[in-house]
Amino acid sequence: MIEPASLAPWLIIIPLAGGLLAFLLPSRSVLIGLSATVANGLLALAITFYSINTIPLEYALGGWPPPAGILLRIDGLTLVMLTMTAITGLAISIYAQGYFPARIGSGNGVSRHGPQQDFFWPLWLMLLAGLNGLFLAGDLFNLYVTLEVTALAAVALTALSGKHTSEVAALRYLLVSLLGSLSYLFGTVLLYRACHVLHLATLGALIVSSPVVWSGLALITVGLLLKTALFPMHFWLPPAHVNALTPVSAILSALVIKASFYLIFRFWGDVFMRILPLGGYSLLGGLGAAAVLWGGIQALRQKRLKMLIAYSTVAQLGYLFIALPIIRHDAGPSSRFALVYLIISHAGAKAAMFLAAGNVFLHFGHDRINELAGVKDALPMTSFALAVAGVSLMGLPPSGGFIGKWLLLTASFASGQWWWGIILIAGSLLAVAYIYRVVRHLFTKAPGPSSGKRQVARTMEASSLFLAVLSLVMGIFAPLVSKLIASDAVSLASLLAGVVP
Amino acid sequence: MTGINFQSGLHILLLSSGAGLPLLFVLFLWWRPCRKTVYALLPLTTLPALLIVLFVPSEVVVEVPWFFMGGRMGIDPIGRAFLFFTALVWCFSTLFGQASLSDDPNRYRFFGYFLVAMAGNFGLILAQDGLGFYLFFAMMSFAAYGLIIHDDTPEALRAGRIYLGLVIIGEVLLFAALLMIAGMAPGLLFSTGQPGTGGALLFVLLFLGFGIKAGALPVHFWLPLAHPVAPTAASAVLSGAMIKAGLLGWLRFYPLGLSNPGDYGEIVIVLGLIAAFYGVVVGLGQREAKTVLAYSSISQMGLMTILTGCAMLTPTYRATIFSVIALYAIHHGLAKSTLFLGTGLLKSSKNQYSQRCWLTAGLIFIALTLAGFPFTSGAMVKTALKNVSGSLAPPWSGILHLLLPLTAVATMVLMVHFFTVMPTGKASSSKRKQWREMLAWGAGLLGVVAGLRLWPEAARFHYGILDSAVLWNGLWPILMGSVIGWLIHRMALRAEKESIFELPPGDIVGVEGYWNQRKIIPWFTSIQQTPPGDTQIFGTPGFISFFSKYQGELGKREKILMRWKVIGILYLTLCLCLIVLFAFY
Amino acid sequence: MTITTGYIISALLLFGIGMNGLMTCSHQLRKILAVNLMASGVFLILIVTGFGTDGSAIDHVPHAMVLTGIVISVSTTALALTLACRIQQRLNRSADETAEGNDDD
Amino acid sequence: MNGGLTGMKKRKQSMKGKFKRKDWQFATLTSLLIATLVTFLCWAILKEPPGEDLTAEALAPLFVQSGVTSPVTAILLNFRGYDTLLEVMVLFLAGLGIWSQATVDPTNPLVFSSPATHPTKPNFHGPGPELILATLVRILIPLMVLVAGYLTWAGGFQAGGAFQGGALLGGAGILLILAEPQRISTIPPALIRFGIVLGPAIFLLVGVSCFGYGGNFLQYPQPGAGSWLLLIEFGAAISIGITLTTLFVGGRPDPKRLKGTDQP
Repeated sequence: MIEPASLAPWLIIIPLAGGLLAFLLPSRSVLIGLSATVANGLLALAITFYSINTIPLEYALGGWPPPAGILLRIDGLTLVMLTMTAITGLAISIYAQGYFPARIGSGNGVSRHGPQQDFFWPLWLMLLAGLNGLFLAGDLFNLYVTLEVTALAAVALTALSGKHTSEVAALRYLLVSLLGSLSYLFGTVLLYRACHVLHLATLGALIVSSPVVWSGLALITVGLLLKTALFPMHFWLPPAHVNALTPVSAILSALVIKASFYLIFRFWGDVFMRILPLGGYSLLGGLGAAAVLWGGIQALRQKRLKMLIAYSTVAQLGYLFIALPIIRHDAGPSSRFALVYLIISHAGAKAAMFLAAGNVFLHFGHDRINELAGVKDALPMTSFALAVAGVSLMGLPPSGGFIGKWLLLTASFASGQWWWGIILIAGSLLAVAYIYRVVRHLFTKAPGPSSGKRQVARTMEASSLFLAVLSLVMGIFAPLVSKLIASDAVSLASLLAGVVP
Repeated sequence: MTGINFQSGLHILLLSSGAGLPLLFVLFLWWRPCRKTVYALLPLTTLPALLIVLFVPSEVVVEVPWFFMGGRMGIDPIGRAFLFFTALVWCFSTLFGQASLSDDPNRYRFFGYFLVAMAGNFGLILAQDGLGFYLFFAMMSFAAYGLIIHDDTPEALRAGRIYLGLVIIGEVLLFAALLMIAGMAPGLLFSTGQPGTGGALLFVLLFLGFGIKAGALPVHFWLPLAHPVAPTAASAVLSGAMIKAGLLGWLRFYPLGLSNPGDYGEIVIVLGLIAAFYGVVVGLGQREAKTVLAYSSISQMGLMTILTGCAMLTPTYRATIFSVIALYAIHHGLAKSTLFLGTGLLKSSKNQYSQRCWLTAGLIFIALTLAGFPFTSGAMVKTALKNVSGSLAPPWSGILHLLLPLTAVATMVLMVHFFTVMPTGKASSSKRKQWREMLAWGAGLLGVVAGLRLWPEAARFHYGILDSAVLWNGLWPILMGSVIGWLIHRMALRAEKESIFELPPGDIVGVEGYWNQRKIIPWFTSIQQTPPGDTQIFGTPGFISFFSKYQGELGKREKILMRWKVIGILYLTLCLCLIVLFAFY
Repeated sequence: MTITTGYIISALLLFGIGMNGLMTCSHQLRKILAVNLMASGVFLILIVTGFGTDGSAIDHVPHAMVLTGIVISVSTTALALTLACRIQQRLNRSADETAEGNDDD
Repeated sequence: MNGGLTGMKKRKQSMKGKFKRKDWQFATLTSLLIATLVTFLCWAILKEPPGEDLTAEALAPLFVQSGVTSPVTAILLNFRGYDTLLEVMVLFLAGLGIWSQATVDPTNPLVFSSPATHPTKPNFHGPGPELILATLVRILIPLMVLVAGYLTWAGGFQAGGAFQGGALLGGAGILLILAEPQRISTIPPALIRFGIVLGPAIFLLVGVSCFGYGGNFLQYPQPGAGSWLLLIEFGAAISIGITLTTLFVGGRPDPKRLKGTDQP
């Protein structure tokens, strides 16, 4: 039998090699890109399957154990993030495979859209390598490097559409992520000054509270908050996500944002939980609550579908931060599990929404919400995907969003922090309202004959529907994921005891 | 768990395939190569449910820990009664729909939704915990949307939209209720036997949340809009089976959540009484047969609501009253679905005199059954109802004793009206198809005749057929109702109208001008009157334009947050705040 | 006041000036330069951290980190400059010809 | 009409003034906050001597096994070789990103071009490189390449290595392009692509081939680790040089301009 940890470096090797090859051979980039994402998906599933009973695992790169070398670390959370990235990424890749030819085929655009396709694939594969590396990293400085790989690839992808607005958004995105990552690096330096260790687990054990450590952790945290676009620092997110090409918007909103949040979760929920102040948790939770409300209200007033979806991301990110104070006060793994569920179900639903919005855009040539009548007849699968993803975002059962919110709600009431529960419910109501704004157009007939601009390939509709349905039925697999999250701490039975005794 | 013998293994298999088999069929319907075969086998999907009713004992419970945070499936006495008629209704409707939609281009899509709704309906009856019930309830509710809009006409889309709006509101209410229950109760299991600690708020949440599905009074208006536009097989299950899911929800959740259900029993009885008569009165103003039947359902559900209220008032008789409710649900479920199927058949049978005669005869029989004609299941439930009302506390026993026969009269009046607006055959379909439809309908008819007699619980209520007083009690409301109905019909004929007064279907949302002026309905559901020629049927819902009033202001605030300098200040403040928090930790 | 103190103070000043520039300057080129200043400040601190106190062994890990950091900084700066150039070019052009074909997506 | 216009202008100006004033306040506040942060950091760092250095002591005996004698190179390429691999990828990514954004006219790479636009005013043109420049370039560039090679090789035992060598190579490339901008049109783009990919690819291949020797990823086989490292270093240096040059050029050669001269 293969040792599961030895598969881990392939999660970085395959996308990197794919990225290099796709750049070297532009004419084959689609084939290379697709096969690399498929291989990555199979590999992620294989690792999850093989190591589900043996986590946590470690893999010493170069054969050097810390403090000299760098470790890759695999635990339940890593596995969930890797699988989420692999599956969502695969669906988005299949979408992209149809997306670029559809744009190239539409006439005048060959000069612009051809290169877009050639560069999309290497950039996306490098981004995938960065994400995988980030989820696997067990080293403070290595995290900085993977953050930068992710950020650079994401910025280049944002600007890929070649529009002025997207370039402006991309530059702003780049500057923001540089500010964030430099703060992170500064924090890393300060922590290194205090402990002289980069290996995360050792660092967490060694660290003692002192002004240098305070400022180090504060800098790391704000840097990551900025990169995660937590309210009120979300200003860069809507323009960047909205003006990018459709597959890129999906990647950014579903996966890239999650990378920096994953780090916050790692640090605040695990490594440094011991010395982080309680007030800090409340502060982050409070900002998350504000994000839920502000994002929801802003989403309500948007006129364009993609804009609405982007603000919905701002709102949904708030939930993740609300979970932090609840996790801090909850001894059991159920609130942790809730947070993971919110992350992955949002990834599926949001990617599905962006892909569906892209289909609408391709077909109609616009995405003005008030003129969406007739979508149902023109793009049945897409409109179904929009509705299903909407249900998941609202948090209705059996979606993963429901499980997440449900567990968080019960945990918040159980730990006496009912105010977070109220925010969660208010956020859900706002989500119902803004999703309803979109979904109600699925029931109306087109005013005239269908004014379709372009044909949308079946694979493009199907991949968006696949992600939507996946995020909807995710609740059914909840115990499987909870097993990963609670693998070594608590057995499944006692986790479920909180819900169904 | 090593000692699973063959029998208990079989039980577990049956319990999980009750909702599982329909879902499995959906998967195969999706897969093109085996669509045709699966379509032919559709009626099989109801088989596990029927087998569960017959063979699985009540104490068998399946724990499904991998499913949705740990589910629990089983069948208790009340569940068995509900599953009995629900499975039968779905079975007849599947047979009927399979025949009548056999040349519909969208039939696979229809049956996809149909089977999901079926799985939800079976699953919610089998679920033994609150979350499972909620999950299957939601599944059924959302899938039913696909059934309503199947024909894609503007009316269907309008009905679907109103339905969906209500479903979402209902889901939110139920979710809140479930949270409250989960917050106070040790668990969400139905079998705990301990009452909850919920108060008036929980009662309102539950009443409205399930009332939407059960057609309870303030939130009933989707029913008469949705039933006429859905294909016949769908309206049969909507009115016969799914409507009872709301009722079951009340029965399951009131004891689980409310600390003192008796406090609200009187309200429930009053609302039920109003619904029982309101449905008839508004139904008389309708001109479409299926709409009339929908209003009749509202009225009949009113009676079941009354029974629910009685059960809340007198906890000592709860078990007895529950079984009466179950009887009533069986009776009404079978009768109403068969009425719908017959109405659908009549529509498609043109120029076939003998067939129309048979159909009409059958429909008259069912109508009489609904009104409580002696020797029918209707008479059985009327007697049982009377027994229940007799056991109530003083004011209510008298009131119900007076009013219950009047409801029978009202039912009969509405049935007469139904026959006057009965559809004449419009389209004739192929012989073979009609025969299959007739067969399904005939099976339903058989169910109406024999269903309740087969049910063992029914034997507990002696209704003394040969007693002349009982006979007279059963007959006079029908005679009176027929006479009144005939008189009303004459008046309408004289006024050269189809009904004496005309009301739009969906009464309160139908009177759109009025509500538009008051801005209440549009505020929630965006239903607005359409200027002629405007293709956009629905405008912006009010709660969204409410925000657009502050559009500029919100945009300005967001613009401020878009500026680097503001971001810089926020960023640094946050950083310093964190450091300060560290310092004071 | 040792030489390390001097290094640390100037490193922090660099970082602070860079941050100030990034947040208050409106010109994109200045912002990019400001980010570079911030990076230099961080690298300086890293180098100081490797110094070792009172003749103890020099820690080479921070030095390797600085090298990595510099390459990353060069890369990001290059990308940022290209983007800024493209944006400026468009602005110049759109000043010439106001009517531009509407891009899709 | 005229009055209305001037009124509007005035309002605009006054609004601008308002913004300016607010801006000034914002800027002051930002600076104050930064000053606070920097002061606090200064106090914190100076107050607290750096912690006990465990890493340096733990590392000391390992340098012998690394295959190189220069400690920085040992850390960079061996102990933390994974970081360096990703860092090389970041540089590659920058090149990739820039190529995806912009195109340059290969006949005059110092002028930006894009599919939708045409270069208006070439800001660097003339009959050809001037004599002094040309001579200088002809002498300097081979020298720089030579020094770059030495630096890369020297990285194994003293200060130097792939990045230093690569940076010098990049300098040579930039000099060449400044002196003879047209030269770039004679290089086929596929070759440039190959040059950019070469270093990262070698690094990755070496890392993967370590599996063949029974080691982990990037665990160089023990005797002769030094030669593996040298291979990586030379590959990386070449690619770094080429990539830095392409970063300077700021875009991919526009194939349309390469083929057709009649393009407007």
